[in-house]
Amino acid sequence: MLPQVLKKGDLGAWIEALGKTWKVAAPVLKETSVSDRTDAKFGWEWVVDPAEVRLDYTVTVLGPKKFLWPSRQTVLAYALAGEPNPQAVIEHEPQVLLGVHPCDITAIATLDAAFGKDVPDPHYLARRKDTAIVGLDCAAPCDESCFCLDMGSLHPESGYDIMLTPHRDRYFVEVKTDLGQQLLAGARLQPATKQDMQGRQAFTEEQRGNFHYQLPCEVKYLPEILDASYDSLVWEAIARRCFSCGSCNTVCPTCYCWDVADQIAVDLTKGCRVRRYDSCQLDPFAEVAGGENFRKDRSSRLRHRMFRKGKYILEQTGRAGCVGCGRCERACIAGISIKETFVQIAGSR
Amino acid sequence: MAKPVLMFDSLSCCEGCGLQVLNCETDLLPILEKADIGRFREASDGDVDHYNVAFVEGSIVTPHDIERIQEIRAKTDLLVALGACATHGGVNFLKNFQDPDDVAKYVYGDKRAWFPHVAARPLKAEVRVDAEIPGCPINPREFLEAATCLLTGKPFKLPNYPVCVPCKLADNVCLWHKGAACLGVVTRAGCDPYLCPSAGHKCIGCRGLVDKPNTQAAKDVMAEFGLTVDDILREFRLFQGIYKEVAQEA
Amino acid sequence: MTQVSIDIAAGARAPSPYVPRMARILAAEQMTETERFFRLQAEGEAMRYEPGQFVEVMVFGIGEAPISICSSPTQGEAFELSVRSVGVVTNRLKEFKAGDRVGIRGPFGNHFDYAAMKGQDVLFVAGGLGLAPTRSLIRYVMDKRKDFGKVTILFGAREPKWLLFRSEVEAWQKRGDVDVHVTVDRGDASWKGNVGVITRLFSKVAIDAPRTWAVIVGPPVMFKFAVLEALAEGIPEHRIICSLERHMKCGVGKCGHCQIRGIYVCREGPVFTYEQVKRLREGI
Amino acid sequence: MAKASNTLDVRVDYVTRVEGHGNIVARVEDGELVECRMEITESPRFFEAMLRGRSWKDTMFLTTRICGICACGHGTASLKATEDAMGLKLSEQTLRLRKIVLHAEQLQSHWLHVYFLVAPDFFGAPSVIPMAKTHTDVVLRAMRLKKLANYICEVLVGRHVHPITMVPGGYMKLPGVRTLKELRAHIAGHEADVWATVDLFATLKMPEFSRQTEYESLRDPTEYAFYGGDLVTSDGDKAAPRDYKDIIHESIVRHSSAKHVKNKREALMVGALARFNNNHTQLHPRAKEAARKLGLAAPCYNTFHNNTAQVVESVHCFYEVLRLLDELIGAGIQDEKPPLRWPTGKKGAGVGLTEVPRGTLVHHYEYDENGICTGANLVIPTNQNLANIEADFRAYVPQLIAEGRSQAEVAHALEMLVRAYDPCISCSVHLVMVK
Ligand SMILES: Cc1cc2nc3c(=O)[nH]c(=O)nc-3n(C[C@H](O)[C@H](O)[C@H](O)COP(=O)(O)OP(=O)(O)OC[C@H]3O[C@@H](n4cnc5c(N)ncnc54)[C@H](O)[C@@H]3O)c2cc1C
Ligand code: SF4
Ligand code: SF4
Ligand code: SF4
Repeated sequence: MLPQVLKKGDLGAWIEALGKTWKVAAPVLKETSVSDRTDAKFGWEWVVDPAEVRLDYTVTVLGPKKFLWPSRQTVLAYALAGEPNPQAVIEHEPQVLLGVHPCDITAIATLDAAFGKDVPDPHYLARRKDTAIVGLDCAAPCDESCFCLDMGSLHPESGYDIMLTPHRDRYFVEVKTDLGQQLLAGARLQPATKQDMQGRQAFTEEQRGNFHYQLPCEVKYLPEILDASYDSLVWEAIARRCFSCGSCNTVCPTCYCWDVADQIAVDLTKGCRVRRYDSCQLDPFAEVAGGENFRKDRSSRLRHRMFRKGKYILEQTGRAGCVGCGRCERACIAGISIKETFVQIAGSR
Repeated sequence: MAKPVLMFDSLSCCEGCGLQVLNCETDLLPILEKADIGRFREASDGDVDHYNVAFVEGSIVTPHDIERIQEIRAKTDLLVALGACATHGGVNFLKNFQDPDDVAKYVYGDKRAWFPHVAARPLKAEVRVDAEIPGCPINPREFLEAATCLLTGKPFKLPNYPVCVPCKLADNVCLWHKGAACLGVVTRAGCDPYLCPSAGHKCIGCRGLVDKPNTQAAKDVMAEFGLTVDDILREFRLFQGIYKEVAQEA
Repeated sequence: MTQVSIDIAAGARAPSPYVPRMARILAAEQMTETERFFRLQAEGEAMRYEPGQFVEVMVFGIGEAPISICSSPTQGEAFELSVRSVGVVTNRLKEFKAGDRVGIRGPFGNHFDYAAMKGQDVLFVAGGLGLAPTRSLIRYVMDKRKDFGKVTILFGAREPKWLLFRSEVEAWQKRGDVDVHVTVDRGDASWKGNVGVITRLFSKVAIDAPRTWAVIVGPPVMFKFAVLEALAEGIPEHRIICSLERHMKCGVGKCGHCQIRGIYVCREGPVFTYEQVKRLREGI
Repeated sequence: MAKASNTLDVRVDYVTRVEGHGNIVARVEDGELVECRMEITESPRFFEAMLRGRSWKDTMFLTTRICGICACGHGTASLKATEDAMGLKLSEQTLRLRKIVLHAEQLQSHWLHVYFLVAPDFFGAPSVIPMAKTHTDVVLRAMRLKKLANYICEVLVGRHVHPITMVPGGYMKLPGVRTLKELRAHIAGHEADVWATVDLFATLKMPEFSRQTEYESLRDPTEYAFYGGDLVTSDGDKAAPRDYKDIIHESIVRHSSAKHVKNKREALMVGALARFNNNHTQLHPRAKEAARKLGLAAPCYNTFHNNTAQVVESVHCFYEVLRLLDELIGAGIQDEKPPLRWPTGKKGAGVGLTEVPRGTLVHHYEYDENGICTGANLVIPTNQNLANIEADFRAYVPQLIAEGRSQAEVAHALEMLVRAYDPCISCSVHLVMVK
């Protein structure tokens, strides 16, 4: 297919058109929170008015993961009076995630692998199957917390249907899949001119100039480096400040551990089973009856998180459990940084 | 099967928790079908001799309160403490940090002898309490959950993680990054979806401490953010004066 | 570290692994103050399982708990559980009687490698509730007794009143083709048997280390010392077998609770060799 | 009707369907009223003492805990006092938001009172609970309305019981215009319910009783006063907020728990009826229409009509909320930040007066130069009414006896009278308790 561009001014009309078939989620400016002196003023929301969509966004607290993996999901419904008749609850509707940064695209691919491997989880996968992803390339790192280049997530090869590359007043549109082609039906695309092609090239060069490696080693060596650090005192030292508040897990785009709870309706005739985010940093996470807790020290929990991100998930799925988005560091009051931790253990070897 | 008999009453408090029960609105109706209300003074006339579950809000601050909670305990199978006043002493606990005679003198002057009071305390300081719903005020959602649990004999469990979890799930930027010393890091969650940080204000700790809070880190981090011990205690004492960690310093 | 390739469309159509099917309680019996025994029959197709596997038992409206199957597939279509009341679900199960129904998911996990043990000696070391998973293999071995060499069972509990399957253990003792030793940490007036921690029983049995498999299941402290004892006897690490208990919510390697380092106990376990457990470091 | 009796001994322990704990005692011997009081048995709460040492940032978080029903009102008065001490001036936007919340609280409280606490008396039910079966539509409407009022507070200040976002000088989080538009549409959808309430109460007959007293309220030249204004009485007295003590004379009465208040007469009355009597000309036209439908005309000396005045005010507040929302939406929301620091070196007093559902509320604080509270005085509406309740008893009991009522009927009538004041006893005992 011939290269095409979309004028930024035509974005709204395209979103409007998408909205007829799909539910569209995109980054928007959050409602005014007056004492907000930080930069994280954007959030992923369902689009009500296309004019609200802000593709100039940088970071968000939660990523688009929440539309694929909501923090609370009912997975099972049953009756409490008479025959229980338990039924799976699998909810999904056609949705477009518009403006997904490369790190989040990569993170979604990790989730796909985690939920798709071995015993597939249709609750996640049905949503995933019904989801179209419109990527948005980054010309520069969002802030100093992110290290996506190191984690190999700046240039995802797949996992999106369309990739938008912003350049001046237009987006260079790369169509990756048939679904991507369908999405564009209502867009006022224009064939890319020679100038546009040059602009695309300029973007790549600009990007190359803006992103720098920050880890002293390649990701593929992380498992080994982590292994060697298992008994290091580093964990103890870092964990002294950890609150075990779970913020890091909650905001991470690749975290998917969960807890379940059965709920009884107020009229006592129905019940359901809800799963919700859990966090390996919370004290009761690995506790079993009798009070035995297999990771009762903060340091062992913190180590577990870092290992999961840098080693276990990588070994299980072939994809790193961390995409370098920097969310965990940004969310942590104690200032615990996964990037710094990796740097520290790589250096201390 | 006879319907279980519920009872609602209050000791010293603002009765906001009872109001939160009414604020469950139509969700209360199915519960009212399954249970009888033996007493709900704020909303209804009448009383009975025995209750299956008594929900009591408010702290104990007078000798008379002690008698009343003992009477209630004697009449009920299960006693549920509703709200911060009943579970942790609530804001009433603040007076315990002042000289009791001075407190009475400031308010009653030379007539203070007419008005005996004891150190403020939660229900569990005087009687056995079977379940607690913390918060100032309680969360109607949690009340409904506790009520369905009690009606079905399922144990009611409080979340054992800090407010940061629901706060992050609400997509909030942490208030610490905006310069507010939010107590959510060490406070037990369960207030969602009405949590203070979502409304732009730091958590003031009304649900008490989570199990095993990292108080060492709290001190370090708060100090880094430029807070003095005095400031920190003032923050914590509004609702958490009952904890050793909070009460002792100073 | 090759990337696993995933078929999203196929996965989206897959049946949910979280839907239980119904099982009827055929018999229920209180074994001790806190442990209750159940024999169950799955409704519809019979439960197919291997010794050492576990199921998720669901009480509707209350929740789910992973419980080892304590019977052997050689016993027929029904399967058995022994449940200790420790919390929300297990306390509620205490009230369940014959005729009641529960939800069942599974069986999950790997199983004891009885094929590898064929023709060899087996030493069972079970502490307390550890007898539950162990019993599934014991029953299997008993039912196929001639396939195995010498069989020894060491069983310990805190006090006589906490001994599980007491009459069954006595029956094993009477069989003559298995060597059974029972001990309690603290005896009582009526107790005539051994007193002392389970490792003391090792001195009572003769072990032919090169041809012995040791199956050791029990609380972490017991496990630790029983393993030392087995190693001292000369049983190699890869022939010392255990079953681990972890917090579990899904049984299919997703929820993350049972993870020990890179391993999901619910899929790659709960049965491990000591050699594996040792490498995991967080295993015990 | 039961036989007339010369001797009555009325004792109602724990008046129900009111906030807090109180008893009624009335004794008649040989046709003579010899004893008559409203006892408050609620425990003392010592808020004034507890306020000492609190930071300016959380005096409001403490004082909202005086009362769950009027948490937003206490919050407003508290913020006004703190802002007065800080010397802050509020923006039009903040004022409008504050007023909406205050109105929403009147709505919540008035609807709760007339439907849940008063209506059962007229339907002969012990509470609203059995009414769910006999008068389902009434109860469901009551719940809808109460929920609406709660919802307004939820959107604007986080929740009704103990508001979160309001702080001295402004808001920690502002709603967006989109939210306000949604809210407005949602509120407007309840108009029929508001008028159905008026129609319902137009059919209920209030007991006959009349006793003229002094009516105290705020008065604002520009609007029917809730948020602010000067303190005035129907006897023509007037005081600026900081001079509230010129009108509100507090005294400790041995037999009664909470402090009594009076001005020049033996007692005075605050609340919906007082506001109506003093400021009725400033009501929203639709509220005037409601008053006509309900047969309420100023001046009205029948205390029972406090309930009727509450219904009238609910109509006023409903339309005021809509009007204020329209103004906010029209002006757009400005990103205003409240001050996060105490003005350097500033110390001194601050007074905040506001009308809460039960009447005029006073918060008065002293702050040191670091913004730490060093002293406080609070005057609660229910306290102000206590002396008046007893004065009403003294007038009403002889009337009831003359009508030949039985002891039980007298007790019930007095309970209804107490309830008409919508007393909030939990509030009133921050000060004193009876032995
Ligand atoms: C593979 C496996 C086999 C098991 N076999 C048996 C058996 O044969 N008999 C038996 O009685 N018990 C067995 N257990 C333990 C049993 O699963 C727990 O005791 C049970 O889940 C507790 O559930 P509850 O709802 O009653 O407790 P809760 O009230 O939920 O919790 C009580 C305590 O148990 C811990 N806990 C909660 N959920 C789990 C969980 N899913 N797994 C482990 N601990 C948990 C909690 O952290 C808490 O400390 C087994 C566990 C595993 C993992
Ligand atoms: S966010 Fe920081 S303090 Fe909280 S659990 Fe994670 S590492 Fe610990
Ligand atoms: S571990 Fe931290 S940096 Fe890595 S993906 Fe998760 S949130 Fe982002
Ligand atoms: S604002 Fe408070 S509750 Fe939220 S993450 Fe920060 S510390 Fe935790």
